[in-house]
Amino acid sequence: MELHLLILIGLLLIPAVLAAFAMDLLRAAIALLVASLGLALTMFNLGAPLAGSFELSVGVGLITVLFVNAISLTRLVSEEERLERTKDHYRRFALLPVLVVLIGALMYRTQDFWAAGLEFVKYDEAGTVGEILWKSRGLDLIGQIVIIMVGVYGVAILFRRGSPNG
Amino acid sequence: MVNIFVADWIAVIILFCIGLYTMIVAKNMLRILIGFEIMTKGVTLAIITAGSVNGKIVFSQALAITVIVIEVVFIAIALAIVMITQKNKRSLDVRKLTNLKG
Amino acid sequence: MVLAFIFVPLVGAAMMPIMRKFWVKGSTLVTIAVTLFMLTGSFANILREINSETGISFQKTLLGEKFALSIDGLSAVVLMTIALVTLATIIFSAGVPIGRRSGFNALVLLAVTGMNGLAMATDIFSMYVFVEIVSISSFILIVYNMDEIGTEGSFKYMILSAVATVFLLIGIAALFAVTGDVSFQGVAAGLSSSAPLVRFGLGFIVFALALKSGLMPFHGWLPDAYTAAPVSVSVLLAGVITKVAGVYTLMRIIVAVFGFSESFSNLIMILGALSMTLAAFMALGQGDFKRMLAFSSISQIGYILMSFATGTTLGLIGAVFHFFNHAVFKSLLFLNAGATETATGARRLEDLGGLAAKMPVTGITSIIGMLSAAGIPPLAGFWSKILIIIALWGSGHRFYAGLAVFTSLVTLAYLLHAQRRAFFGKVREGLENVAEVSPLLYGPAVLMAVLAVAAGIFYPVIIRTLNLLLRIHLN
Amino acid sequence: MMSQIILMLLIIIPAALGLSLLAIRTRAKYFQETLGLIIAGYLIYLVISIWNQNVLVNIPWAGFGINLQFRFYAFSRLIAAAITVFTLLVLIFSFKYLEENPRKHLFYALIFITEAMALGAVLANNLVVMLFFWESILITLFLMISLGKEQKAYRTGLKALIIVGFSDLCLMLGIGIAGAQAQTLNMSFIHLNTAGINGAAFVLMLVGALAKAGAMPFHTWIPDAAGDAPLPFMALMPAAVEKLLGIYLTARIALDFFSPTAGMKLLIMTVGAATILLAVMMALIQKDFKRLLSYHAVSQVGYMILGIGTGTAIGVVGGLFHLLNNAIYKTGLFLTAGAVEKQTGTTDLKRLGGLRKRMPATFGFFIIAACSIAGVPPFNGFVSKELILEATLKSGQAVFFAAAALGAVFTAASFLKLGHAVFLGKTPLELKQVDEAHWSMLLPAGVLAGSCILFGVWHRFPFDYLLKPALAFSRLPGIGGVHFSFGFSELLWVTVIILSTAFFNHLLGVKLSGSGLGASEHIHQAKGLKQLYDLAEARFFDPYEQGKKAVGYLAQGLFTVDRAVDWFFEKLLPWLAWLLAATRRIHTGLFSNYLAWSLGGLIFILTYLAWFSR
Repeated sequence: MELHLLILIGLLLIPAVLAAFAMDLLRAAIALLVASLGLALTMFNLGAPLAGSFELSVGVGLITVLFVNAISLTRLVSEEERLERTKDHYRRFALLPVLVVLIGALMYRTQDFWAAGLEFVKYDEAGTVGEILWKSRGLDLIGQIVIIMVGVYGVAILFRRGSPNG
Repeated sequence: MVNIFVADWIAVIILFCIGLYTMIVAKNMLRILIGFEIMTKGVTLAIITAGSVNGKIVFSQALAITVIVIEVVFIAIALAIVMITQKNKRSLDVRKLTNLKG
Repeated sequence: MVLAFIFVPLVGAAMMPIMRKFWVKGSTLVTIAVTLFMLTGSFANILREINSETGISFQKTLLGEKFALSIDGLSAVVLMTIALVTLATIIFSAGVPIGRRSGFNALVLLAVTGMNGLAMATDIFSMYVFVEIVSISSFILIVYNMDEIGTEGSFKYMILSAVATVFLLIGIAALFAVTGDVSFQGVAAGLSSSAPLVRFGLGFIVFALALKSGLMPFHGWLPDAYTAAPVSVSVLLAGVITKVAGVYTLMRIIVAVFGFSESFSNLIMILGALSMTLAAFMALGQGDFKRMLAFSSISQIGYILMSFATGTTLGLIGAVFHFFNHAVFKSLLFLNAGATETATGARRLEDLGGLAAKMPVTGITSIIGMLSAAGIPPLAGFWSKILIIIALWGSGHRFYAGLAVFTSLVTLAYLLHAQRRAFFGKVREGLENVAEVSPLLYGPAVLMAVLAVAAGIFYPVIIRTLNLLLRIHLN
Repeated sequence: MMSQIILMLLIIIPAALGLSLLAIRTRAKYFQETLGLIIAGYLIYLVISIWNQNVLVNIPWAGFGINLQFRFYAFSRLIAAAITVFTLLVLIFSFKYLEENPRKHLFYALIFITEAMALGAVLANNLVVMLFFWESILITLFLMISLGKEQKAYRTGLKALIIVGFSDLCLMLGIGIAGAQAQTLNMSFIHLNTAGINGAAFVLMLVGALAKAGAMPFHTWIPDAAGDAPLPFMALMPAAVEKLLGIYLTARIALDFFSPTAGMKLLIMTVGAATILLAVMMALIQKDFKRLLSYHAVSQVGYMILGIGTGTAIGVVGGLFHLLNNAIYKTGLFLTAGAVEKQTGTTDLKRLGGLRKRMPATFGFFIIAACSIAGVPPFNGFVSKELILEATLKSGQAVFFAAAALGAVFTAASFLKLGHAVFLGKTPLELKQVDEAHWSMLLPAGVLAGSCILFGVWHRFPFDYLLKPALAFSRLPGIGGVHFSFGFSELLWVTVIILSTAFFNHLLGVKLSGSGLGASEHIHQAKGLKQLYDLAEARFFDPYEQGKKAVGYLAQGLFTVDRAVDWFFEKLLPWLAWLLAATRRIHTGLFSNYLAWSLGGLIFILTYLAWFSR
């Protein structure tokens, strides 16, 4: 097994675990950023540079900005709540054995599948991502436009000024 | 023999489990969203892996890009709803979201 | 024509910010115009589907491969239902105070865009995209009043449906990995059912769509979301959104991609029977009008999916007929719940009473809705329910048929109970000054009640139409 | 072609009239009454105008074998004619009776809708079409009961709705099975045996039919409705229309659709005998005119079921004749009760008495109808009861003969008591000013009383022109040979014994208690029986406590059978409430809870697909 593969997977999984279990939300957000980085690198490794760079800009950039904003906007008011939170912090590990057992059972059940391995197929596609998006995934483009409209309207509505019923 | 795709699929499964686990045990609404983010990472990876397994990597990139756009919009709206909750209840604890029950 | 179903509401939604600047009242008129256009368009579609001689009239778009959309009989029925319920919602919402009405209309139109796209989509990934559009707009609509329960219901819905969409995507990815395509035909052609990835894919997709449609172990979000939503939104949500995003999508994916298999049928039967029976009992114990209706929705979804899972001609017709009927009578009941809530300010059944005397139109329409929901002849609900029962019996699921009969008794019980608490008996103290709501609020309810009665009386026409519409799915 | 249109008009006209009466609210005096009278009379004319034809209508409808099929033949024409006639009579009666009722237009409308649905159910030749009309009657039933006195009537209506609704669901299920087994829904072509799953269909359909007729244990709403519902409803529905429909379907099921085995016949006969005895025992001790009659309405059904259950020509002819006779004299009795109630304002036997002089015509009609139900020769009730007794005797089941004879004794005794208490004896002070009822109320009762004599003395006419052609479908041997003659056979002596027992019992009762009302008190208070009666009567207070105190298994049995349905509901409700509370508790509102359920569901789905599929 190649070393860089392990490193990439590790770069994806370890920050993810950190993001899940980190005490501080800000640290969790940063860990998520690192996981996004790992994902982007894995994508490059799989031969998907465009999606990788998109993930890099959006996942690493935009989403982290949104999260850090939200965290900093909400953490100021909840001082006593933070005390409370530290108090039962370790309760989140309570169900961990269940998780491990479930993953184990899943792996065990599907071991034949994993052992068989998957064949690597050579790329034989014509065209670039842009061409494909435009030519055969036009509906997805419209969908993206619609969903961005939903997002814009939604943010405009949810942060509207004045009374909710005004 | 464990090759790159198998490793990726296993990573997807582990990411899913971590994400779900976080969404179940977390008390802070933001951490639930982080759990969702972890799952989305897994999904994006799964699509790309699927594409490279059957040789349609370019096609799968187109799909992945759409997924990432939708994910961003989702997170933006979700964070807006979280902020409204914060404004209404001065708290982000999901255990306090129990007005509707029974 | 096909593209119009996506672009007309989209353009309507895009016009809303402009309308807000120049002509605020016009935004509702524009929305109604868009809905009416869709209604006539879907009628035209149905007529064409009936008259098409081949029986296979996949109607491709002009732009061919680029926008892979099509309308067949099933989509035509769904499109009509969407237009109908949206019309009722918009007219109703014009009568209640809503902050920034143009924005509300825009979001409704965007949700409608998503639903229309879903009804016409021909590949599983587009389905995912449209499901997300519908879901995200409905989160915003639920939290529209920005009150405490609104955020709560919306958050629960949001997170559970996020889980659902993630699982839908992983299912799609698994199918994509095996077949190398995401269009219905491509996936169906490349499917070899023995591959473990396909089984996992099926499992994940069924899970995701069961979660979206609120079947029994996955139903936690549904009553909360329905209860928390503003009155006009809950009509849309209960009438079409969950049905289209969950039930219809599941039906379409099974019909177009997987086909019926023994194990799948049994699985859906178990889940459907579970939700049908348990949700009916839970509805029996509810004190909140809207919450009771929400549990009733879960129960009815159980009926639809069980009928569908028989995989027979009659079962499919019963499922689609009940789909339509349920949209009609459930939106009617939610309209009534909204009207009583607007008029009295109370939503718990024990705070209501004797409203039939004070609000005659609402009282009568709600009786029609309840009787249709309970399956009393000659209303529409009776026919679809008896079709379902016959289909279940005929396909050998006799235990489930008995269960369905039993549940219809429980349904009658809880609906009568609610009806009696809210509308019959003596007028409750404090409600003496309640008056009938404005025509904008009861108009849609009257429309829906007329539809429920008409569909019951002209049942033979409808069932023959459905038979013609669905013939390409029937073997 | 014309006759087919007439057949459709028979259903369409009353339905349209009913619906338009619902819509029209005119102040014009007697407008609705006149219109109703004309239409009701016209319907009778329509039936007679196609009397001798066999009409078949078959309109393609919903597909899947569900067509609008109607059939007018000897049996359905008999029942249809009876329905139209009784509707007219009750309508005439209710003009005066409901004069001051603010909701009378609703009642008229419902009467006509009921008539339309009843005619549809009788004439239908397709099981699903029949079910459609059959179930619609349920709604009008509920609404008509609810028109009575405020809250209690609503509760009774709901009870009737649930009980009858349950039996209708059984019928629906039975029809589903029968249709699937016979591969057709056309009622002309369904002929099944009763083996295996067919047996279930038979029993389920029978439950539906018998419950409509009011047999045990589905009768409990009828006595309650007697107290709460408007009286014309009682005279129309439980006394006439529902019996006609229920026995019509029972006869079709037992004689046409299925060929029941001996065991099944025994089951039907047991239901019949139990209905006769238990209901008549309850009737004997009632202290209310209408309530007493309503228990008899249940009890008399038992004779018809018993007659049909024998499966012999004599029994079936007797049962059907009893159906007609019962509709005649029971409606007549209810109408006299209505006249008494209208004039005196009460139906409580304790407050009535001595009306013989005040209301002579009513008294006369009562005497004729009561003699008829008690089986006094030569009235019609005597003829049909004799036939049924003969059939049970010939079937070799002495138990059923004994039950029928005992039932006859109690019937006669209870009507001696009733007549004594209402019309004889001393007149209470407040009844001194009572006048005879209005002629429009007396006319229907008079017509019915006249028919009692007519059908008794000239029983050959209904035998030859109504019953024997009607029963041609059953293919029973010896239908044509059934005849009856007044003569000194041993069965006449049975009747003499029955009547004299009842009479001496009555004398004994009067002597013991000193009044006509108390004539049944010695039975009521008899050792062992008293507890039975107390239990059965005490259901309004607390059924379980009474049940616990019950002495002896018999008492328990009677009580449980009488109130089985009620008991079921009352016992079930706390459990249900507990269950509902529990389900509400597990919906804590915690979102992680819901997510965990969902994941449990996911694991179930995956496990199912991975391990159990294919």
